[in-house]
Amino acid sequence: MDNTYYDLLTYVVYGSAILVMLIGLYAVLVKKSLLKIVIGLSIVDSGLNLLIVSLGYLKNGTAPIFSKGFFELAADKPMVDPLLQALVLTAIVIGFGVTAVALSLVIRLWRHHHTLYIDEIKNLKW
Amino acid sequence: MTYYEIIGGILITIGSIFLFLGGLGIYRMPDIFNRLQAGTKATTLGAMSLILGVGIMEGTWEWILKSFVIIVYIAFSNPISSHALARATYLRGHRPYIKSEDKEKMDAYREVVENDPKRKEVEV
Amino acid sequence: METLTFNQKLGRFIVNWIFLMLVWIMFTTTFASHEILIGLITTGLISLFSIRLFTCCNISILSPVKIFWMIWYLGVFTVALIKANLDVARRVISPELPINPGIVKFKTKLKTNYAKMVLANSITLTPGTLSIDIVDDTFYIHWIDVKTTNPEEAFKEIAEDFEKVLLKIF
Amino acid sequence: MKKVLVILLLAVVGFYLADVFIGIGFGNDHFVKSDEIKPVKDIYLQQTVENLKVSNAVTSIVVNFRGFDTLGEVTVLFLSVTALGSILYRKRHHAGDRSVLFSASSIVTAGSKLLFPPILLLGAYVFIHGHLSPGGGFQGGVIIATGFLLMLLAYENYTVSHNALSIVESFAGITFAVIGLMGFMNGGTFLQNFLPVGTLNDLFSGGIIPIIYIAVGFKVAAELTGVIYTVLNEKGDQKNG
Amino acid sequence: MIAAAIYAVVQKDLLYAVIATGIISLILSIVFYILQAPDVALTEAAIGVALTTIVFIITIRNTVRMEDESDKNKNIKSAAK
Amino acid sequence: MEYIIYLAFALMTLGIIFAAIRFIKGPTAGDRVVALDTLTTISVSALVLLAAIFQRFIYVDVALVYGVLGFIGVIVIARYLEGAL
Amino acid sequence: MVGTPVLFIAIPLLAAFLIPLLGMIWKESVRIVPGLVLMYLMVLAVSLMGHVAHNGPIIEIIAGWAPPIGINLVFNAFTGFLVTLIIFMGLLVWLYSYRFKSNVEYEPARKYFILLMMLVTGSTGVVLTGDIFNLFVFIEITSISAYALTAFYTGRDSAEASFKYVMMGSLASTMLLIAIMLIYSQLGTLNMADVASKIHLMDPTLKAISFILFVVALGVEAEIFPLNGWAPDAYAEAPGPVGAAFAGIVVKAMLYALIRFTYTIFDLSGAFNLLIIIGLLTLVIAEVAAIRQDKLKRMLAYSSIGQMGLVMVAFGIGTREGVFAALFIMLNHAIIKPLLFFSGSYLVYHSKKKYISDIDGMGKLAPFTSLLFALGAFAIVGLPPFAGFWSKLSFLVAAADNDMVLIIALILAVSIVEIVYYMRVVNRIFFFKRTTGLLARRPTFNAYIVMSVLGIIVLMIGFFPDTVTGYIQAAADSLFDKTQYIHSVLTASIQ
Repeated sequence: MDNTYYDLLTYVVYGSAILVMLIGLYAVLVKKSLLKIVIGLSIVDSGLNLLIVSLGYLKNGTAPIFSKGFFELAADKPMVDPLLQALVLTAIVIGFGVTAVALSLVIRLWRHHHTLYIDEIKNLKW
Repeated sequence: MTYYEIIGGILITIGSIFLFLGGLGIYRMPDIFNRLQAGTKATTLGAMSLILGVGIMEGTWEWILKSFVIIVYIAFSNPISSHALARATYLRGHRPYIKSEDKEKMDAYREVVENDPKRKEVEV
Repeated sequence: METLTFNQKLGRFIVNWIFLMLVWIMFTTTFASHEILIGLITTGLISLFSIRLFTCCNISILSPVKIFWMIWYLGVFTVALIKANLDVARRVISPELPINPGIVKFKTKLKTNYAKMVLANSITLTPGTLSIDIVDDTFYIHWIDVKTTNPEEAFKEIAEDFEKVLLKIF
Repeated sequence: MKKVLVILLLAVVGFYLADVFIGIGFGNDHFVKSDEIKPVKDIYLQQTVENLKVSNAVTSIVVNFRGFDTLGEVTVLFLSVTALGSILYRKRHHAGDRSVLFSASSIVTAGSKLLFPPILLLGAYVFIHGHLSPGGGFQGGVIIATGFLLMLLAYENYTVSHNALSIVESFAGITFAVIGLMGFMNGGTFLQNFLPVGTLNDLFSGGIIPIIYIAVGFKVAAELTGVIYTVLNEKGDQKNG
Repeated sequence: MIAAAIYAVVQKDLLYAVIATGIISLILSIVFYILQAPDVALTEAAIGVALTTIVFIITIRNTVRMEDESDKNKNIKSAAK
Repeated sequence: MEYIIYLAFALMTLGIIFAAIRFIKGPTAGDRVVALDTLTTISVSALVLLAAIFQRFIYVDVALVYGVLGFIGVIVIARYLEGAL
Repeated sequence: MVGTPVLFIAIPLLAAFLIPLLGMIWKESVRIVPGLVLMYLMVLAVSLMGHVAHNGPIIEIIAGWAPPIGINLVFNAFTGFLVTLIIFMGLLVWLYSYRFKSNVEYEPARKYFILLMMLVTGSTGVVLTGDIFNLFVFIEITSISAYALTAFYTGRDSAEASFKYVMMGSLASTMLLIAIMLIYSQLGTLNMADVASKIHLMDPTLKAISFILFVVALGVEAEIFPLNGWAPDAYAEAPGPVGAAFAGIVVKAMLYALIRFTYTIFDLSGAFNLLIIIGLLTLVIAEVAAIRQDKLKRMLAYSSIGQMGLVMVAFGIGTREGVFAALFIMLNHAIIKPLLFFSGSYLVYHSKKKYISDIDGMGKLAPFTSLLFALGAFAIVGLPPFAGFWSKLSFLVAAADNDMVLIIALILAVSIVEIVYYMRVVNRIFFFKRTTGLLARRPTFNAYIVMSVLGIIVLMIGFFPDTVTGYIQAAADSLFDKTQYIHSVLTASIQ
């Protein structure tokens, strides 16, 4: 594949990852519903993960797995960056943990106030 | 081009056509039950034949076994999920779209839902 | 769940083990001795753990006659599946949407839950039908093109072929 | 008004971020060209095949080179389970049973019974083969937990013993930590491999990696089942659709 | 994926937003797969499809489904659909 | 052979587009879940096909996991809609 | 040597996994085991400090791979000082809360102690680790425990504070991750020493951007203005000992990370000025806000933020004396602020709203607690015979050496504000008439011990500052010696 194609892909991949992050951020900043904010947080996480994985991609690369038949079929291909993938694994797990904690807090807030509307929960304004 | 590849190619084509029809089906049908009909059947067969086609195209028994196990899973799980969905939708209070005049007779399930005190429609 | 005698448990365990071992071989797609060994241990543990859950059938399901009928059933099912898809394709493509949907009911002679489940799944995947609920032994079916609302006729139309074979298996 | 401001702000931030990342480039080697820079990933890839005999380089990084991170990751999950329990805690008489109106239809129950053992098997397969194929302890654990989720959904009175869960979880965690400490044998370091590494692409390869992955799998499965069970038992004050 | 993300943010009905996050993670895992990261794709699939969905849905079950609570009538009406 | 694969991808993309339209149009939660279900099934097929294109046999595992778990996601939402969660 | 630094992480984790099992056998063990673990770690820390003083830094290699490949832990005079401080504070907090709310049931008690222990462990990990991504993981461990501990009491508005904290914290961790990725994408390594030795190769724009992202992300956790929105609420709503733990443990660890990035890893010239500006802003705004508070704990929280600003300014001076002063302030703050929190939470124990006016005339009802509170207040504003005086003095000397007259003037002005609001509280305690009918709460035996220990330390540092300055001087030296850090990490091998 030629280079112009990859230049285009650069814009597409990074652009969409960052756009997804920004959309999530928008939800966090603007939305009034607590659940919407948590959804926004999880969307930010998704965008970030995509950003990191695409950073590790290599042209014509292949997965860093030396499985059976690998050395005959695809040994000349470059390996994509395994370290970034490992980091993303950790990041996904941590993101899930944080999301679960945030949602449990949302349930707690509902018990107290019977609303998820951010303006009616006074301490959340600042 | 070997025979494996020819058979696989044919199966892949058939499969993708049915997948497309599944998508089109859920787009065109008038209500959720009919959409489920189209979606489930077409995509199940489509996915099955496409995956089997890929397995045959590669032509090693490892591929065929693996694609077979995916097929088995899909064949079991897809109808179950669509059944659960259909039941949920009905219990939620959606009535199917019925073309003919005789609405009572065409909807045999309604009596069960309405007579059973435990299965009252879910309050909103 | 019901109490089981030791023999029943053993039968289920063996059936379960064999079934899971088949699945394991399909997962690993290899016959290396290590894999088989680990597979035997893992599947054995899981089937011990799920003796009460996997209650489909006892050891008699392994008899050759039943296996023959199972394969026969697969054949019947495949034919019906292909017919169903051609049917759906026809309906989806044709511009005026030739449908006449409704819900019908019929009774089945099948006893166990597994048999009912297999029948319901088959019905869902065959021409123009979608199972909505089972209450005891009555099936409620959403039919895309209702030909009859009489339970017996509906039964003949939709499920008779399958049930004949299923009765021989379970 | 606030929305417009936020969108403007985000646009600026996004522009700079995109500028930076497009400058770094996609699909190329992005490291600075210099004699001093030897990206660690090359060392990882090389060592994975030569010394560890593990097929999956991601696994070897997660469990061996950066095993400490994985220990932390498992701890984060453990903590979030604990946090969930502590945040949602209520006194005993407030806590309700699971609020199930009616059970699922017999198709779903029978189907879950049939599919449950294979799902467990799939999870076990994923974490036993973590060093050979994609996946690993974490993913396998998630799959097993999802299997339990299926059972909990299908049977309203299906229960998982809390004690059993925490015993499994504790034992798995202890296994991980103790294996780490056993690395001190023979003058090694924490989490160092002390088993023979075997041959590439064999099930028994990679030294301690499969063992750690099995422990992680059990731990994650128990923890996530605990999460699901905790939230399922959570009963809202108000019922709505 | 961008469309799904925008949809998840804009949609007033939180249940639909949750389903949309499910679709985001579906597409995300396919993209990971194309970017040659099967491990990450597997993780994303495993977590995003079932676990995140159930946690979110239980929160919705316990709280409220509509984002805009001031309009209680609308809340009831559209949930009845 | 390549043309067949291109054709398959084109058809699958069309299917995905139609399902996405259905997802956005709704009108009920059930319809959206149907769209999700269809998308999942199509994605599983696409993953298998991609594995064949990349010539990596082990990639199929991802599709396997996806096929198994996607169905549970749908059942979760279905049980919620039933009001039985 | 009684052990290696990795035990600081491994032993608490092992204990955390064991506690549920032990709890099934003997319920009391869930309270005892964390204390035993912390005591052991204290012994370990002290003995390792002794080792370091004679033999130089200890570099712990994990998984048998030498630093650029694997993860390493660094235990030198600086990190050792902080680790000892953190574990000591953890021990005190544990002792204080050992019997707190004796009616707390088994389940919450178990969770509380596990979370507390993991808070200490995470902070220790942040200080010890020599790897950027590992730092991120430990920060997450610390913050998740902190979220849960903030929301521990169900009765109060704690969930809101905690939710706010979660939002800020997870956005911060996103930024941290982006910054880590920028560094990795340029240099191909994650090891701190390795990064530090190669940082001059990095594209200057990217370097600046990643530094700013680091500062913002860590600033959220370390309560730096304007990113400290979560802090007052979290302090006010968390249980008393947890507020003390935040002030004494979490903030210290995060500030450490920030300092490590500024001093060791990045070589940006403007960084110190940035620190000074941020620090001054934080200081002024927090103190001004503190004087306007009508709730005791919020006031203490703003005061704590102000102290952090002071520490930032001191680090920003960028000389050895400045670092010395900063570490001295950190030490004092870590000891005095928990004292204030402990005694303050007893003073307002029975009050629902925790207003400052609720403690009028408390001096007669609870003389011991009031006396300790007054001691803490005098110490923290820097009155001569107490601990705070020496740290402020060393700070002023350091600033004067660099001719920062404006800063000195500003700090003195802010100190007057500080004196005003603390004296107001002390005045209320001792000289106002009791207006509310609220009774005083007698501290538990453990609380007496803890508060007395803290008070004695305050007095001791006040009268004999030489007992600690030696350690602080060594710590400051080791932070300053960048080349030695890099060298010792990169040449480490398995002993």
